[in-house]
Amino acid sequence: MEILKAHDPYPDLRVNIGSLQLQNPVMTASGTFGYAREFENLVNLHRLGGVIVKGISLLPRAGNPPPRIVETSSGMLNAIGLQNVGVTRFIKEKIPYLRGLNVPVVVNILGDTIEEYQEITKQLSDVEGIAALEVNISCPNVKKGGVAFGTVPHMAAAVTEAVKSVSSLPVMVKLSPNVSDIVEMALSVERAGADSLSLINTLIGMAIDVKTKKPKLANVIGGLSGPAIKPVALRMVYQVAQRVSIPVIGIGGIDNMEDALEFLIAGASAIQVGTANFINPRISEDIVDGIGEYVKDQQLGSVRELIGTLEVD
Amino acid sequence: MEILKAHDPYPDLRVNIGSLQLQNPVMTASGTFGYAREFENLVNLHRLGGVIVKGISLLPRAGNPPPRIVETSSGMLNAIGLQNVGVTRFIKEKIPYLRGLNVPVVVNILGDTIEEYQEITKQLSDVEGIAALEVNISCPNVKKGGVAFGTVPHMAAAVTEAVKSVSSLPVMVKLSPNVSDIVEMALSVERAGADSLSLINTLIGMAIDVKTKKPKLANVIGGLSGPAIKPVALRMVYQVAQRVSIPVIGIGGIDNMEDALEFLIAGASAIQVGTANFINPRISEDIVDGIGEYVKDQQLGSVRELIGTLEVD
Amino acid sequence: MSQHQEKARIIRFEQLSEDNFRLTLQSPQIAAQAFPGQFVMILTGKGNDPLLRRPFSLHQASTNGSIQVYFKNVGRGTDILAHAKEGEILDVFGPLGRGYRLVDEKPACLLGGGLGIAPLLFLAKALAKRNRDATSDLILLGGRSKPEVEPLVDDFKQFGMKIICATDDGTYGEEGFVTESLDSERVAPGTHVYACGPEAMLETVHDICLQRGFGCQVSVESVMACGMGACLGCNIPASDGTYAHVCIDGPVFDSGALVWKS
Amino acid sequence: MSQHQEKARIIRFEQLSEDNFRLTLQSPQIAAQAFPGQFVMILTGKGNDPLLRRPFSLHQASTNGSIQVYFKNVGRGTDILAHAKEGEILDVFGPLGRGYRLVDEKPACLLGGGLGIAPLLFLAKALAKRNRDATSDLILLGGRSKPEVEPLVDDFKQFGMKIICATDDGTYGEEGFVTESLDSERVAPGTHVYACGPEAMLETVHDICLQRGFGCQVSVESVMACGMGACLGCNIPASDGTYAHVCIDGPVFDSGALVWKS
Ligand SMILES: Cc1cc2nc3c(=O)[nH]c(=O)nc-3n(C[C@H](O)[C@H](O)[C@H](O)COP(=O)(O)OP(=O)(O)OC[C@H]3O[C@@H](n4cnc5c(N)ncnc54)[C@H](O)[C@@H]3O)c2cc1C
Ligand SMILES: Cc1cc2nc3c(=O)[nH]c(=O)nc-3n(C[C@H](O)[C@H](O)[C@H](O)COP(=O)(O)OP(=O)(O)OC[C@H]3O[C@@H](n4cnc5c(N)ncnc54)[C@H](O)[C@@H]3O)c2cc1C
Ligand SMILES: Cc1cc2nc3c(=O)[nH]c(=O)nc-3n(C[C@H](O)[C@H](O)[C@H](O)COP(=O)(O)O)c2cc1C
Ligand SMILES: Cc1cc2nc3c(=O)[nH]c(=O)nc-3n(C[C@H](O)[C@H](O)[C@H](O)COP(=O)(O)O)c2cc1C
Ligand code: FES
Ligand code: FES
Repeated sequence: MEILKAHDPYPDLRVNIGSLQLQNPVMTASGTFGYAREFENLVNLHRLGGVIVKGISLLPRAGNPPPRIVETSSGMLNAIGLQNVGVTRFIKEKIPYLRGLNVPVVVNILGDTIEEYQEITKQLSDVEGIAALEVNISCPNVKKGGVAFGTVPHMAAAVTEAVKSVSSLPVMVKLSPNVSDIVEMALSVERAGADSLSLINTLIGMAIDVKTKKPKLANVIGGLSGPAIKPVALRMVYQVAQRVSIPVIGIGGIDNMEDALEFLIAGASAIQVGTANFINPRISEDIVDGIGEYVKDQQLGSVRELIGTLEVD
Repeated sequence: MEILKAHDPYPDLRVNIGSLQLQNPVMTASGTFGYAREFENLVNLHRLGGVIVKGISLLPRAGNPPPRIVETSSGMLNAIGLQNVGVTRFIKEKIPYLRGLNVPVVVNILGDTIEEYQEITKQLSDVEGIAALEVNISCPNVKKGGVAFGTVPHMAAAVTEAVKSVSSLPVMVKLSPNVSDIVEMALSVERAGADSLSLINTLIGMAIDVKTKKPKLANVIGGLSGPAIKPVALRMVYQVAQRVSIPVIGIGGIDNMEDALEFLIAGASAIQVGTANFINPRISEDIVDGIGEYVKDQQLGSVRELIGTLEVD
Repeated sequence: MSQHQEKARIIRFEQLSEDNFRLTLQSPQIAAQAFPGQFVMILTGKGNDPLLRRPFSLHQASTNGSIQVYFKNVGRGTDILAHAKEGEILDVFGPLGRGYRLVDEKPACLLGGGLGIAPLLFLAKALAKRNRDATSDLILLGGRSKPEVEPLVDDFKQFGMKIICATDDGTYGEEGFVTESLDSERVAPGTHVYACGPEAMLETVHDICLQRGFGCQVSVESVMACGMGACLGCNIPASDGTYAHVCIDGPVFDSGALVWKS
Repeated sequence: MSQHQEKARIIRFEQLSEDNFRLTLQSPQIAAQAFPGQFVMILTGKGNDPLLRRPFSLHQASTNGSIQVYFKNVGRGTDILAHAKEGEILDVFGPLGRGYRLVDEKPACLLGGGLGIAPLLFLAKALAKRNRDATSDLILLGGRSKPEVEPLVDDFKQFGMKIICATDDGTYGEEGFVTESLDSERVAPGTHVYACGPEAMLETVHDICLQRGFGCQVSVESVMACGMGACLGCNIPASDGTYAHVCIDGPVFDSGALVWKS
């Protein structure tokens, strides 16, 4: 039933991220939707444009000690510490369920070294049921003294090349917003062969408990997400979309249909919903519905007609 | 009466920003408090730790066309475009009133070229009633193709040196948060001779009107301020305060007494209240009162005992 | 002229139509200083959503220490106010801006469209108090439909001026735009017009006044962060090539001082 | 076990003491699935302040389709709920987490401190429905002062179990900590303890149970963003050296499965 609906010719919500075809532009962001199954009772997963799973590393990671999250004004900080089951268990335990979903599954990967990124890519490349890889480059490069791959253009390019060289899966590189020049990062990664770009990951932030004089996160600093960061995300998506020729996926503070439209108008070919999944698990589905209504109301031939239509005087 | 109160030995709220002595750590941020006079009916200006006036350029600037502001989730974007009366009229029209205030007046300056920064500094240096300069380096360098002084360490250092070389006023350099490495910026500016650092200026953001498909700001992009950005500001202040030896002034989303304490605990010697002045004009005074109560309750010898007391396990 | 920040108690809550509301606030310091055409900044919510205050014209200011605002529920801030209760406290500051200049020697025409009617009640009261010839004065009230106009008419009657109402859909008063009356012989020669309403309406008013040689003051809107000249966010192009700021140079301007789109 | 997201109408609003409130919600889908010790996530506000949902234990879930939450006004979210009105709609999802395992063959001791009393009413009801020997069952309710305990006692009486109350200040029941009773002969040998309350109390409960050889389940708290295992934000150290997640592995744990501070 639902699948039929999704293939209804009208409203036409299909978008392409390079070779990756989505039935609609609404995906769920890594780390905010678990391995999708967590949401199966509350969301009709088959209606989504795509699912990006929690970041996977080569070996399992326990993550940071608690507290890992703290609410801020219109946002939240997280320092999960990339807790995950590791690629082997991921393939064994999570993929079978994900394969049963009728939507593209994108696997978010991370590593401390280029070799790790490469190794995990190899292990995922032959697995059936993976539509694409999303490369999280916001991790510190342990070999380079902990400077994040995501803040130095040539390091980001190196990770991208390494991943591309060992896989034929479409590669989406996820950019960190904690940089002086997001366009430079984007261009560097594009030149290195990325098939698409997703942005933004979280801004780095912090909060202090004035009663105890301790950081509110055990890890001291964490990633800021939610509506608070939407203006920064939208600006970066707009700047990048104007300069690259590969598709851009918008992420950051998307909370409702209008937010999603803002990103499409700014030039994103698709969007990812993150923190909002916690607040309203049904939000991604609601946004799909909302965009559908909008496309009908505006009598657009397809949602693709919206992409990059910002009018600047 | 009020002045007496401020000099009450207890609670001792005095802080030093290098040679600049403040009766308390609460200042008002540039561009959010006009030239102070705007608030005289609503605030007892004499109670403030200091007043930073709207950014002044060499020549008057008309600023950007409307709309210049837009509200966002727990924040606002502004693209005022640095509208100001220029240094000559500032000295003539604004300084006489400011001189009458019993609080240090810090003049925020900006320019498109190093020469402009230098020239305006010269003109302000002999004016009586100016306690310090705050150098806004978030402006695009017109000679270097519009790259902001505030995002390239050696350019920020060059501005700092140029200003320092023509004035004996204390120089506070105001850092932009739109950088990959705030510590590198801070260290560069410190080495160039800055007497103190203030941070953060606004994050660059954007908003789109989905009905008209136009940017909500005539200038397309603008500066994000308010509670939304507090976690980012606090993180940067903490990182910088740990690495520099000059005083740090914390700015960004400070909305109440607890926010102010967070910044002091993170290592700021003083704070500036920005956007919150619009929401509650009396907020700076309220924060002074609040910190006073806190210092009493905690039986601290002085507010200075709080600075940089964050306990990290 | 001085401003005050007050914790104002809601002493009366009125729902005048589905979307339009009127609050009466106990706000003696603001009331004592207020002048027609000025406005106040109201903190609508408790937390950070919405973050900024909202500007509202003074619909009334009374010597008994109360002020009124008349508003339409159009978004988050006004929705919170539309659900306020008598007895609750609102944080308000004002009075702000430059109000209407009273031109005693000319017949007055008060022209309000939709929510633009808000400041005119206070203005009518102020004009009625002046020692002047009011025989040719006229009040023109317009709106899209009956609920935008009808609930306010009684309040205007007390001043004895002639009132003409018009609605776009003809459900109350005459059918059509209220500006049509301005362009008719109903308005005495040499009249001075005090207008408030949507931008398109004000532009028509300006054009008609220019043609007929009427003096014309308009109250305009803009987004505002501070309401008091500090943020410089509320600029509009002025006819002298500079920017005016709605919150301190306005919200009332001589219509000739502004740049009109077409 | 399935979860549901419902628009739940507030059918009863009770203020049980100055700070403590109880809401009864029409939430048939959640009620039908709920088990004692599980919780729900409630959206407290309309806008973004506060941003995240708040977790609340199920105080009751009824076959008539209603659920109850019992809460204390401690901050922004609970303050909004404390000002809710009957008839209003709340967005709620659940039931979430693992509740109490019912150990039918042992005497039960339900021990709640402060707001930790919340889940025990539902638990008492569930235990009362089982076909088991309840003669040695015991309910221990503690709090700082009378208003934290007294308003709930009547509800517990219906199950016929023995109830002992204690308050820190002696204003209701015995003076002292409720855990003192646990460490006395009032509790039958071989009892299984079901506890909920502040961390320090639970630690004491764990210690006593260890000493006396009682089985012990505790319901713990942690900050939560999602409540359903997606964000991984609610971890606590487990005794096997890994992290457990309060929202899916708990909130109820065998006390031995957790790491206690001292
Ligand atoms: C000087 C001045 C006096 C005013 N007097 C009155 C009055 O007496 N009665 C009254 O009902 N309104 C008045 N307004 C408009 C009023 O301030 C806005 O309706 C209000 O700010 C909307 O807030 P909101 O949170 O409900 O809407 P939001 O959620 O912020 O926005 C909802 C919609 O309203 C529009 N909007 C937001 N702010 C304004 C604004 N300032 N002007 C016009 N549209 C806006 C938005 O574009 C959006 O489409 C006045 C505005 C100014 C500048
Ligand atoms: C599984 C679970 C079940 C719960 N059941 C109940 C219940 O039945 N009744 C009840 O009253 N409370 C219960 N709580 C606690 C409740 O969720 C918090 O009191 C609530 O989230 C506070 O929200 P607030 O916005 O009012 O406070 P905030 O403004 O967010 O914070 C105010 C103060 O409360 C503290 N606080 C915030 N969140 C929590 C939390 N999750 N746990 C403990 N302290 C917190 C903060 O540190 C702060 O000091 C439960 C928590 C969990 C995890
Ligand atoms: C709890 C949490 C965990 C996250 N984990 C990951 C992750 O594993 N990999 C990743 O690339 N991004 C991760 N993110 C970032 C999100 O995918 C997203 O980029 C970010 O939250 C901004 O979007 P939002 O504002 O909609 O949440 C995480 C975010 C949150 C809140
Ligand atoms: C309307 C507006 C105008 C501003 N103008 C200036 C300015 O002229 N010079 C400057 O250095 N910073 C300016 N700022 C930045 C503030 O001083 C401050 O750094 C920033 O707003 C962050 O603080 P906040 O979150 O408390 O507002 C302006 C901010 C706002 C909101
Ligand atoms: S609203 Fe701030 S200057 Fe007018
Ligand atoms: S609260 Fe999100 S995983 Fe437990």
